[in-house]
Amino acid sequence: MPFSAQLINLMAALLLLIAFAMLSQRRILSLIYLFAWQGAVLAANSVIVAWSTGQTHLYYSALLTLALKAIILPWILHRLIIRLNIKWDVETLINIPTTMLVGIALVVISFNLALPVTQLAGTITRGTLGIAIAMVLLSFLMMITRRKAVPQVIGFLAMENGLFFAATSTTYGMPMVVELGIALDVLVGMLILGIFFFQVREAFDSLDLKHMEKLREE
Amino acid sequence: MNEIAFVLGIPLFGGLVLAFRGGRPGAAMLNVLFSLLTFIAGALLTLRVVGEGALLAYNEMFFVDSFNVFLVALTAFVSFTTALFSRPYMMNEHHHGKLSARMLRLYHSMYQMFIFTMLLALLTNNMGILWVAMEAATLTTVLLVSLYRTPASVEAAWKYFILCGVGIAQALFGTILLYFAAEKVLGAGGTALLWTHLNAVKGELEPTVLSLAFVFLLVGYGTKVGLVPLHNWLPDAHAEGPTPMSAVLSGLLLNVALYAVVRSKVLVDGALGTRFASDLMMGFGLLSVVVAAFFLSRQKDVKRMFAYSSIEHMGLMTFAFGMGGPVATFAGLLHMTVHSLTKSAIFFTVGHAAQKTGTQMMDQIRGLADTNPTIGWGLMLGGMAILGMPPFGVFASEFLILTTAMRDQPWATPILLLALGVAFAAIFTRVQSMVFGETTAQRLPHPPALIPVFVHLALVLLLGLYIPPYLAAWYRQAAQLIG
Amino acid sequence: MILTTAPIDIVVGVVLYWIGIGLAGLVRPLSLRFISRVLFPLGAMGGLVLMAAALLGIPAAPATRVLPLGLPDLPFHIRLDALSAFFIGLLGVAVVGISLFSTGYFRRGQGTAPGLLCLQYHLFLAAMVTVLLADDAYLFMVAWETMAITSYFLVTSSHKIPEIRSAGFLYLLIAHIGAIAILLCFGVLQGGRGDYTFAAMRESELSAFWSSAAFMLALFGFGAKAGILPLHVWLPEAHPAAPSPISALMSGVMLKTAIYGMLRVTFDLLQTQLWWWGALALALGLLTAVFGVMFAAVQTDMKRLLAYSSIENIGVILAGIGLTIIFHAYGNPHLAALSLVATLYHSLNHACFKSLLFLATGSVLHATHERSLGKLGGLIRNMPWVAVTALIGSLAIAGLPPLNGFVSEWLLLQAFLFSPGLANPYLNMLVPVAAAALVLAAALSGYVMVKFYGVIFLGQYREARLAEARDEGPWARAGLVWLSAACVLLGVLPVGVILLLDHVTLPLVNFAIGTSAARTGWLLIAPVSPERASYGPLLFLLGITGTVLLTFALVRRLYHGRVRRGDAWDCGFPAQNARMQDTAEGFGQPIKQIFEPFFRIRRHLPSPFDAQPFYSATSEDRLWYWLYLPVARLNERLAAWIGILQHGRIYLYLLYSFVTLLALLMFVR
Amino acid sequence: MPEFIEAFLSQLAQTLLVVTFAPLMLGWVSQCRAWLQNRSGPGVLQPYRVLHKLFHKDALLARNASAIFRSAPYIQFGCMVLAASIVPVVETSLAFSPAADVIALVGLFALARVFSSLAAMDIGTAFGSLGARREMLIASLSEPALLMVFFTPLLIAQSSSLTTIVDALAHREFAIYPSLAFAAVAFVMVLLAENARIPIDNPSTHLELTMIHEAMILEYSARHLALIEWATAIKLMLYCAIGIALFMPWGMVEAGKWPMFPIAAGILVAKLALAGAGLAVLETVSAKMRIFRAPEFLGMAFLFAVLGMLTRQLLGA
Repeated sequence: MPFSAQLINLMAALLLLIAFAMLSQRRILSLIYLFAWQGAVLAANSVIVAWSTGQTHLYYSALLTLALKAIILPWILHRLIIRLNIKWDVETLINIPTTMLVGIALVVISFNLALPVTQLAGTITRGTLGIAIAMVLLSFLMMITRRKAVPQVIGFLAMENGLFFAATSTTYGMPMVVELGIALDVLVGMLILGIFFFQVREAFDSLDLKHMEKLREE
Repeated sequence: MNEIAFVLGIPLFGGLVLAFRGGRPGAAMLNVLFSLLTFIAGALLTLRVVGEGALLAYNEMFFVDSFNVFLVALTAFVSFTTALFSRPYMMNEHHHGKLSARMLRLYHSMYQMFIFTMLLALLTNNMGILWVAMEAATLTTVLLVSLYRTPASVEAAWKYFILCGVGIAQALFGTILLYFAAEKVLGAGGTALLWTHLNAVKGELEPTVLSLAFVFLLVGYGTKVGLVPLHNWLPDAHAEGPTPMSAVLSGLLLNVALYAVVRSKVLVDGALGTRFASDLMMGFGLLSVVVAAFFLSRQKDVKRMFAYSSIEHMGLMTFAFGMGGPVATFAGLLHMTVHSLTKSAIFFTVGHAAQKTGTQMMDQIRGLADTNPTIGWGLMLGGMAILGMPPFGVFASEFLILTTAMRDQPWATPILLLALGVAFAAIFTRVQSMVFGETTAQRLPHPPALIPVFVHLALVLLLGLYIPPYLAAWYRQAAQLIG
Repeated sequence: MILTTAPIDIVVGVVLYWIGIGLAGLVRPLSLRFISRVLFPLGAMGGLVLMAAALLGIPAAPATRVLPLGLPDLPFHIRLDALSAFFIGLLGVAVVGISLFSTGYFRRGQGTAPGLLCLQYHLFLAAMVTVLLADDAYLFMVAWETMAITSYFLVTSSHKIPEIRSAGFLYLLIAHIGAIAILLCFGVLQGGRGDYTFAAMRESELSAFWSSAAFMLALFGFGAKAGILPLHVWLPEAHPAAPSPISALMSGVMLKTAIYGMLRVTFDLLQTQLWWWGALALALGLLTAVFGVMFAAVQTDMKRLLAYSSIENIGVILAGIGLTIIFHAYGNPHLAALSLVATLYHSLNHACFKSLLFLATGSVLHATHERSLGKLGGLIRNMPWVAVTALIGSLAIAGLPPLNGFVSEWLLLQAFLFSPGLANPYLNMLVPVAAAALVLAAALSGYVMVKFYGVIFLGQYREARLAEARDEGPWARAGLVWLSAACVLLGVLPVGVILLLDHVTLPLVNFAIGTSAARTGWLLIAPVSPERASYGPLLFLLGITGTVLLTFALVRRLYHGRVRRGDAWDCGFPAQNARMQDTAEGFGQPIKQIFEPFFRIRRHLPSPFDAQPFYSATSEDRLWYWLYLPVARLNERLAAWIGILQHGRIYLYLLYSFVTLLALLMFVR
Repeated sequence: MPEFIEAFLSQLAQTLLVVTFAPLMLGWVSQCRAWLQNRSGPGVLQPYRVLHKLFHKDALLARNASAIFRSAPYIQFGCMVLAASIVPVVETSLAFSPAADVIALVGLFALARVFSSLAAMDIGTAFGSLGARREMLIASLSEPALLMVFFTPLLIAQSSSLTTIVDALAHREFAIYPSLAFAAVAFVMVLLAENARIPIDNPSTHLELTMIHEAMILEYSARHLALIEWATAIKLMLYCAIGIALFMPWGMVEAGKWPMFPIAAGILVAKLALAGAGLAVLETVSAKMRIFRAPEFLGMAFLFAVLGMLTRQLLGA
């Protein structure tokens, strides 16, 4: 296995680790840091892929990722939680060990799912698809188990990261137009979420999702 | 070609203009004007495509065939009529003090942007851009759902945002997988996500990857279509947002999302050569129809009820497209058209009815036929049309779907019919009690614009009795494309 | 010109004409004068034209047309054959009377604006004709449901009354469920070939199972419209709710379209008939008939009473269809044709007398504003026109000779009585017993009609204000007289109709009885042979009138004619007053007591210490409690159960997506 | 003599016969009853005297009596006269018989009954409508039974025309029909019910709460009452004649055999006398039932008739 592939696998493993770390993290602030780190690793991964395959457009992509996901979004989030004054612990719906066990099961499932596909892949990064699916599913799990708005959003963003990882490592990145479009969407989405946090707090005096269970069938 | 630029450019420009001027008194009229221009551009584009056949433009970025051009025309038309309706509606809301000028600015700007995103999703040839536009459509509407800033509306918007965001993320994964498969055939770079290219080589795409991709795409776009069990955002968002928004969400956005699913299905079918995608779609469609029908009988909020009805109808269309074949696909397309027209007409009447009575709770809305016969009869006829009563067009498409199902999927027919019966009982009893009886309504400060309602219903009636040959030919072509 | 045009084109013309009249109503929607004095009489003329077209169309060969409307692959096909022409004629006869009557009826603005009523009314007529013309499943369904919608609007025209709203809803719901069954029936009939024209359905070869499925679906679907047990519940609700001309149209004509549909599917579209369909239809029909008449006997609302009586008559007609199927399946075309003729004849008769009676109740309602039998009485003195025509209708519906009701019952009984000889020993023994059930229904309907007529028109005024009731105006009289004349003529001169019906029965059951029935001349009908049985209604009428007049003349001539008027004797009881007459409830009491198990009776009995003793008893339909409420509850429970899905918690919603995704991913593997 | 005129004359003669002698039959039954009850009795001609008296009285009408009330007696009487021309009493060549078969005959009786019920309701007294509803109830229960009774001979003769049935039963080769025995029992029960005899009704009572037929005609007087009474007598006679025609038709004159007429008439008188006496015996030994026992009674009649029909089908006899 070439060195670059080994590096990419390392990055993938790191990302998986971070995903698990996020799943088990109770503190919002730490979640944001982990999220920033995830962005950084993603950017690094893009650089490695670009360097090893000679896909130059991935450098731009890496730059974009670093700017958006490792710096801007965490910064916005950080500002928000300071403005909103919510630094306390996040309560999970299911206790952390159970969540971790479910997470491991998900990893097994995603590896198995990716197996037939990876055997077809011609890229050097074929092992990473399983990890990408696992990241998506783990973020999904995180969103399900969090009862506060901010962690749920972080879960959402982490899911986006997983997708981005899938895009870069399995296909050397999407076409640039698409890539830009996605980035724009994520940014706008984040801005809107920011507005939302204020709206939610204004309406409910809290960012706890348990207040938002009014709309239902009696 | 220029038509495409106009179709996309006008709403985009409109959105920008209204972002600055949207709160002024004339903004609503401006909104109508932009929508009208878009509609004219869309009509010209349609004429051109009908005349000259499929069209690739701007470096293959945009692709117009008979499938999407009819959706473009429909989208442009309904957005225009909705803008017409929204003018007095929003003025009344403003008058009642529910909305400030700032809110109106946001509303008008986002309305145009929303139209833009939908048209972009329809016109683009790039599956990636399609995704981007779909996501953008969510983003433009999410703040509109929480426009009233009530706790309920914020909650609805939050759910809308998170659920659709997560859903659409799955669609992105599906798109990546699609790209992953296409790249091996078409090579890396720009063309591998272009639908025309994908369609040309769909037989060579890797089946395993595509089936995996389709699952993600279906779950992703299916969330926006409102397929059960991914539908939970839909009733909340419809009920809590301003009514013109509900009208376009139900009438247009769901269609566009289904359009995305169908586009994906064409590729997957070509690659797999099995009924995998069809079976999935049929399963989801059937489940949606049945579950939505039972949901209907527990509703108290009028907009919420019609939101569930949208789920039911989207389920029916999904089922039809899943079934495939020229007749079912034709019926699916027809159903898209008539459902959009009817459902938006219903929301128009419902909006005014709710304004007149000051509530969306159906047990407090009574006797609309009496004080305002046009609203009342509009709602009554719209309700009948949406329930599939002939001679309205919804019946025509349901007839085709059901009769095809009897031939191809006989097992599904009794289930569908049972669900339609339950839905009928649920909706009709409520519509009747709203339209008839002693009245509770008051006068509105701004007279409602009900021409759109009757224009829509007249079109739907026409389609039930007579489908013009060129329209039929057009649907047939589209059905052929979809397969 | 009318003679050179093909009947089918005339009929299409009338459809368009009616649609046009309906739309004309919107020109001046609030002008009662314009609508009732101009448009309704014009509409009645359409009925006359239809009658002419039917007379031309019944003997003519079937004509078809394809209209440039409809679905792209399935344009509207229409066809006029003898069966549809017969029913169109039936519609024409009834519509002339009803439209003329309506001219006077909608004189006060109630609920819906008159222009809208006019539109709905004429669209309803047009839809009914279209149902009869339709030759493909799509047009049939479109017309069928349009008929349901328009009649629904007409039923709910005074929609401010909650009972009327719920009646309308129940009606439309059952109609819609029936329509779903009919649609399924067509789906089965096309036999997997995807061609939904009736012509293609006639060609398709179905297995016994699928044929039976189609028949059962048709029985259910059309039965829902016709009011066959247990789908009859809407009828007694909707008929009283509707304005009287509408009740007349619905009961007299619309129910017949369901009969038409049943005949069309069973004898035309299906190629084979199995005997047990007939046995089922027969049993169901007789059950419906006896049930209907029993409930009619205990009603206290005059229109409800008539509605239940319609259920009875539909039951009789269904029994006739069942008998026809049995004979046809066992290869006895002669008797099949006989019972089919009886069925069709009874449909025609019912259209006349039931419309007539509903119109008469309309007059009473207008004159007194009272529907409850308990508050009517003695109206024969104020409303002679209505009373005489209603008497004719009542006698006809009670199946008394020499009026029309008797002719069809006589024909049907003939078919029943000669049933032995079938290849099935069980049927051989049971069919004659079934005849007894038919007679029971007929006899009880006599009971019902004595009650109906006696309580409304005879006796003393039960309320003082009834003395102010006024008779109908000339337009309404014309309508009433038209329909009573039809009752008498159909009763006295049946041979002509039976000869015409040959053209209907011949294609359906391959036999025609008319020539043999008329062999003995136009005075007598002898459906099988003169030795077996014959009936001469005209002779009968002459005989009765002759003897009555003779007796009268003799009595007059031989004895003095002195008459004194005084108080009623009443066994010498002096304090006799109007409240001591039998009420409608009292009149029904024996039936209630004898057939108690069939009713769900709730009584409120006063206690011995009541200062103001109060008694009430309501008889309800057990089927509500056995069938409808459980279904409604099941629906509610399912909805509640499914409602749990939407419980408001976002993490659970996410979980749904998650689980769906995982499940599908597993499925891919 | 052309056949038609012959038939017409025979028809006329027979009808007049029935109409004239019907009150005699009624008188005979009353006389028999009197004898059986150890009374001396008014004599068989008493009904004629009553009719004569009634026809000479002034009619007294209630103030609110309508045309229906006044015409009903004529209609009833007319119906009965017409019925008398349908039922073969002495011989079977009747001009009018093709115009009506047994079903039409039942219809004719029903017509008369409906008019009498309507007339009873016309004055608006408590008793009138009570009688009307009871009468209609009994009738609607007895009609199915009557039809089933007719069914057995009808099956044997393969015809529903009374003259044909009589011809078939009386003039073909002799055969024993056990099925007819059942039918006959049922017929007698129906006869009792339809003619307002004990145990269903009591023609001689005026105890208000138990009466049926009498309650309906309480308000009638003079010639109207006379016509009604007369019609009642004709009806009883006709029922007896129908019973004779169906169950003991022997001795009836075949079409065209005029010389046999006196003999046939003699046999008929004997049979009617026997029937009247039998009726009197039946009425003497039984007691009147409560009205709500009547359904049981008529149900029994129906059952017997069905048994007869089944016997016919099973045994072919």
